[in-house]
Amino acid sequence: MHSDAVTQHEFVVRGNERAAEGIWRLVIESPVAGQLAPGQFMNLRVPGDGSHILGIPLSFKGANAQAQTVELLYAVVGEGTRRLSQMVAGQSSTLVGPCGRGWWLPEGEGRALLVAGGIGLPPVLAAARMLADAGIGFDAIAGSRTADMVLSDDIEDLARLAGADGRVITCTDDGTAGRRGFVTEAMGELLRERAYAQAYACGPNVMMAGVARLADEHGVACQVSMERMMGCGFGACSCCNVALVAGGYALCCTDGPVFDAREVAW
Amino acid sequence: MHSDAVTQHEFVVRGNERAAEGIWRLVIESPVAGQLAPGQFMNLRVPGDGSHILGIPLSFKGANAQAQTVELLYAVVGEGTRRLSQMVAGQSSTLVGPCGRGWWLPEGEGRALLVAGGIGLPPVLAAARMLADAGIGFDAIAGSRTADMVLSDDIEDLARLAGADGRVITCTDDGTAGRRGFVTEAMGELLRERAYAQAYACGPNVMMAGVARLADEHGVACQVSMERMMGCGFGACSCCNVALVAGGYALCCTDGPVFDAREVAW
Amino acid sequence: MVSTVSMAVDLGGIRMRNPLNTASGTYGNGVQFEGFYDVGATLGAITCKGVAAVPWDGNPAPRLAELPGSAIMNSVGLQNPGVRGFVERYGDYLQGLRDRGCQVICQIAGHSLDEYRQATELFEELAPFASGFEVNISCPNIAQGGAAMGATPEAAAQVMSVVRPLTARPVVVKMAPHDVAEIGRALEASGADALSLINTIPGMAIDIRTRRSRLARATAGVSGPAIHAIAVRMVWECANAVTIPICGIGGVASGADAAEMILAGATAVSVGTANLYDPTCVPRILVELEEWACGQGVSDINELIGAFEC
Amino acid sequence: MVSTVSMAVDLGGIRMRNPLNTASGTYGNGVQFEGFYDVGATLGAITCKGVAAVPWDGNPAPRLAELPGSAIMNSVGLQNPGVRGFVERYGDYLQGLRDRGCQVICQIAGHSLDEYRQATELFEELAPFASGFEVNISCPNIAQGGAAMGATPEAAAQVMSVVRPLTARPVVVKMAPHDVAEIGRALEASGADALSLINTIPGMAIDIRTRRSRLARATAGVSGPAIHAIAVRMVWECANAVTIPICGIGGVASGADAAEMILAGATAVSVGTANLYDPTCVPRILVELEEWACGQGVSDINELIGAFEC
Repeated sequence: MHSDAVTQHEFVVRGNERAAEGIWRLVIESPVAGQLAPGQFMNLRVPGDGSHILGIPLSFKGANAQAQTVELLYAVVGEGTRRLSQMVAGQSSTLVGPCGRGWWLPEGEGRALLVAGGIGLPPVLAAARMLADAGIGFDAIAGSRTADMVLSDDIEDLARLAGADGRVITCTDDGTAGRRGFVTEAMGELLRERAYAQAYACGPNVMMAGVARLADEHGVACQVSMERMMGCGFGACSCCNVALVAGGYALCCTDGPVFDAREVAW
Repeated sequence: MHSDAVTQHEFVVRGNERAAEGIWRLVIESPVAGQLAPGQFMNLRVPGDGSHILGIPLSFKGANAQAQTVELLYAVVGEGTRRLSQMVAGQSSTLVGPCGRGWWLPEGEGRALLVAGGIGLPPVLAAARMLADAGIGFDAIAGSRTADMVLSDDIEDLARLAGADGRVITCTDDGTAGRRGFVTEAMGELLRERAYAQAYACGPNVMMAGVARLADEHGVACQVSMERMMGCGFGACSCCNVALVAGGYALCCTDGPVFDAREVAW
Repeated sequence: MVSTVSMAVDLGGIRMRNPLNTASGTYGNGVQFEGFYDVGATLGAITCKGVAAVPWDGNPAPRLAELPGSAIMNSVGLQNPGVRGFVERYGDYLQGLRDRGCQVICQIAGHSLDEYRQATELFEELAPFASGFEVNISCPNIAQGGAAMGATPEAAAQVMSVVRPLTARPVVVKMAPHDVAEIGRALEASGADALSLINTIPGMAIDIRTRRSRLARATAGVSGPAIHAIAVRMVWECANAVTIPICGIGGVASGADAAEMILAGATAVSVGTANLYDPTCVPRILVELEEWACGQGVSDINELIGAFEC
Repeated sequence: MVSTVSMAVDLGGIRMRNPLNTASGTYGNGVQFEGFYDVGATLGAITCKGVAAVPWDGNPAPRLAELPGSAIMNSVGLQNPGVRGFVERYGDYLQGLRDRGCQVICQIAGHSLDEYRQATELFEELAPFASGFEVNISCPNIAQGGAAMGATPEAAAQVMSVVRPLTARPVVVKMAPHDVAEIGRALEASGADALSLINTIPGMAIDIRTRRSRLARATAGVSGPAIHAIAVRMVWECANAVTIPICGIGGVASGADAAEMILAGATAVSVGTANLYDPTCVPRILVELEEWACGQGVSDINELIGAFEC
């Protein structure tokens, strides 16, 4: 058998509740919990409707190897996630994982800067835990469109992991919670105030492109977690391509989902 | 609007439990309850799985216009009925009905003979109630493959409706309950012992063909309730054809499901 | 709902109050749906079941199979009472639909050029209620004629050369799901006023226990949501090849499905299989289609025909 | 499970321990599935992703759309590292599969006759591990070449006339979903050892808000359970037209689906899209297929090839 091969696991739903406007919090029990690295994802199969055949690829917020539990957050955007939101505690299905290449620690010395947009927060929280465990200080920015969509509990977790020295800024596009404006504005300020060795970002493509540009202007290395429609999640179909600066394409599911922002053709 | 037009109704599941081996009892609450004539059917839509698009056409055992409830029995034979068996009390969907032409009262004077095979029992019970309400005496035969599949409660209802003067014979192909043998054997005996004005039959095609032949040999008029795969249930697609002795085809959903056995090309 | 968008379209001379039509063979002759909604007040047009000069029995049972992939297969084979029987049974009802603003398209079936001629002559004589005709040269379920009559540009043009001179009313041709650009051009050249596509796609469903077809015939026509994307592509290919209007057919079950057909180049859209499993879908689809058109900021839905950008 | 039925089949000289193969482009090059089951010990054969003489980037994103009707659409466009890169990366692994009894079919892609020639020559030189080749003349997702190379009997035969003389190993040709009888006969006549069908069916999925395709290309290939019945019919049509063996492809997700293909005339059966959404399906399908063959009371599954009765 291939050493780092993706495999299939059973999972049982332990919790599945609304976390914010259009966003749900899913807790599953599955053997995959012991195998996940921060920034990796899994492809969940939602049972019941044979007319929608693809799985739901989701990154995770945290995993507990002892309890064999994984916490995920997802936005209800289509038929698949709508049906996922209807799964109840005790229901079981299968998932494929652990998938892809996750976050890596900063190469250089110094603080890290985390930037999350909307439903990009869960993988950023996984990065925060990775950094905290490695004793690397970080500041963080969490943006949402509006107050109803702010994942307050998760931002509190982020603050806890950032510690006393870490700054965590919440902002909304419409100013209904935290600062008014895009994450890139807050990011610009932090970059002027503090030095960073590495930035970590996950969010809408346009946001990540902006974050990548800013980081690059300040000479800060930047990792981005990309999202794509996926057929399989493990490199079988080549459908989730990401255009590269060097030309050609990488596959989001196996070469990513985390990429060095400088390699991505935005 | 067309006077006797089929229409769509909401229904709510009030009960849905196993009644015998592979057979389930479904009780729904729906406005259709006040419109059903004995022997008619309805086409139930089972929600959830877009990969199986057709409804489930089911005849009914009884309807209560006051309570707006309808009692149905169905065999779990395919994906559609399997999903129907998973619907729980409180769940709602839509149905199309009342569909088709049901049983009619005997033209001549005299007793009626009812013959049911397996899941053919529910419409036969509807006929029994029709006859009892009209003060027409009847005897009945209910056959099953084996004891596990005998719908005891429903056969008791049949006996109650048949009254003191009515004979109700249960038989199984393997003799594990009631008499051993096919319904046609018991039918032959009754035809020799008593005179009948009309026979009513529902069951597997081969059984109904045998019943029709026997009735014909004894000069007894016979009504049969036919089963076909159906696309719509109300005459839109012409998929549920029944071959006629006169040549050509009738549609099971609108010309039937109840036919004069002598008109059917078995 | 009061519309802010003009929904009227012209399908080759058949002036429809809105783009919604019904696929022949999935809608009876309309009256079957009167219990679900007011047919004459709702549809832009109805396309009746295919009718031949003389009655046809159609194929033996079973004629239907459900497929696991969001589809069904049928092999009805144009069971019909012949033009005279059709007019006797449905003429008054269909005239009523027309009186209420719903166009009536009568479908012409035949096994041979001569049968197409006879049927067309009878319709001309007996069916004043017909707004126009649809010539079915693509039924996959009849032994002779049927799909064979529309298999090549030459054969298709031949049928038109017989039917065209016999009527001044608009003639739509129902096309099979292959070579739609080439055959569409031949049909336009031979005088078709409009094209409707696609007919069902031939398929097979085998009972692996008995090793026989699950239907009475070896092959039958696949329809339903499963074929929608294929149908939209064929409508687009055909629309790029002809100048006459197209009626898009294939797995339409929502306003979005109908909108795709229109963007791909369809002037009208027929609802087919969805009528069987969701008989109240037409009014819903109409509302959804109108809302989409409004959302697109046009004043006339004709602005959206073929508006697909690539 | 110990089989009482001989499951071995011969796909035009490619001797498979059982009829199960994989559809090119849905199975990576096998290694991606090693975490799910022992590929080399399970499959009769694997068909690798299409490879050209030189690396291809493939099409821009998005390359994938999910359709509501039990199907997906893709426009990958044969992204591949070229024969040299392919052999470097996967040669050892694929040789390992062969050593363990799983046949390895390498797929040849090209934009022109010359590119097919170059790719075949490189494979001949660099790929001793290849049990045989599949020539892809039906990719719907590349600008030049691709499906065009297999659009007519003449074009298809031309590709064979270039590839055939270059290798003594078995050559399978991957066919497009149209005119399969006619093109199949032309391919047999021009030396094909076997045929595989069907490739995806071109379709369109339009974002009705933006009026643009949901994929980067206007059209893309539809696959999944939705197309199974259509594929079975085409396999049957082709099997009735040729004497060389056929590999049936199209929406196979169960042993019953595979059994239908075999009854329709397929010697081997490829699992495609199901590998993506149900990556452990192949071993299950194999067990189901074997149980069915046992239940049919045959001692050799070859007795069931083309055993459809009508």
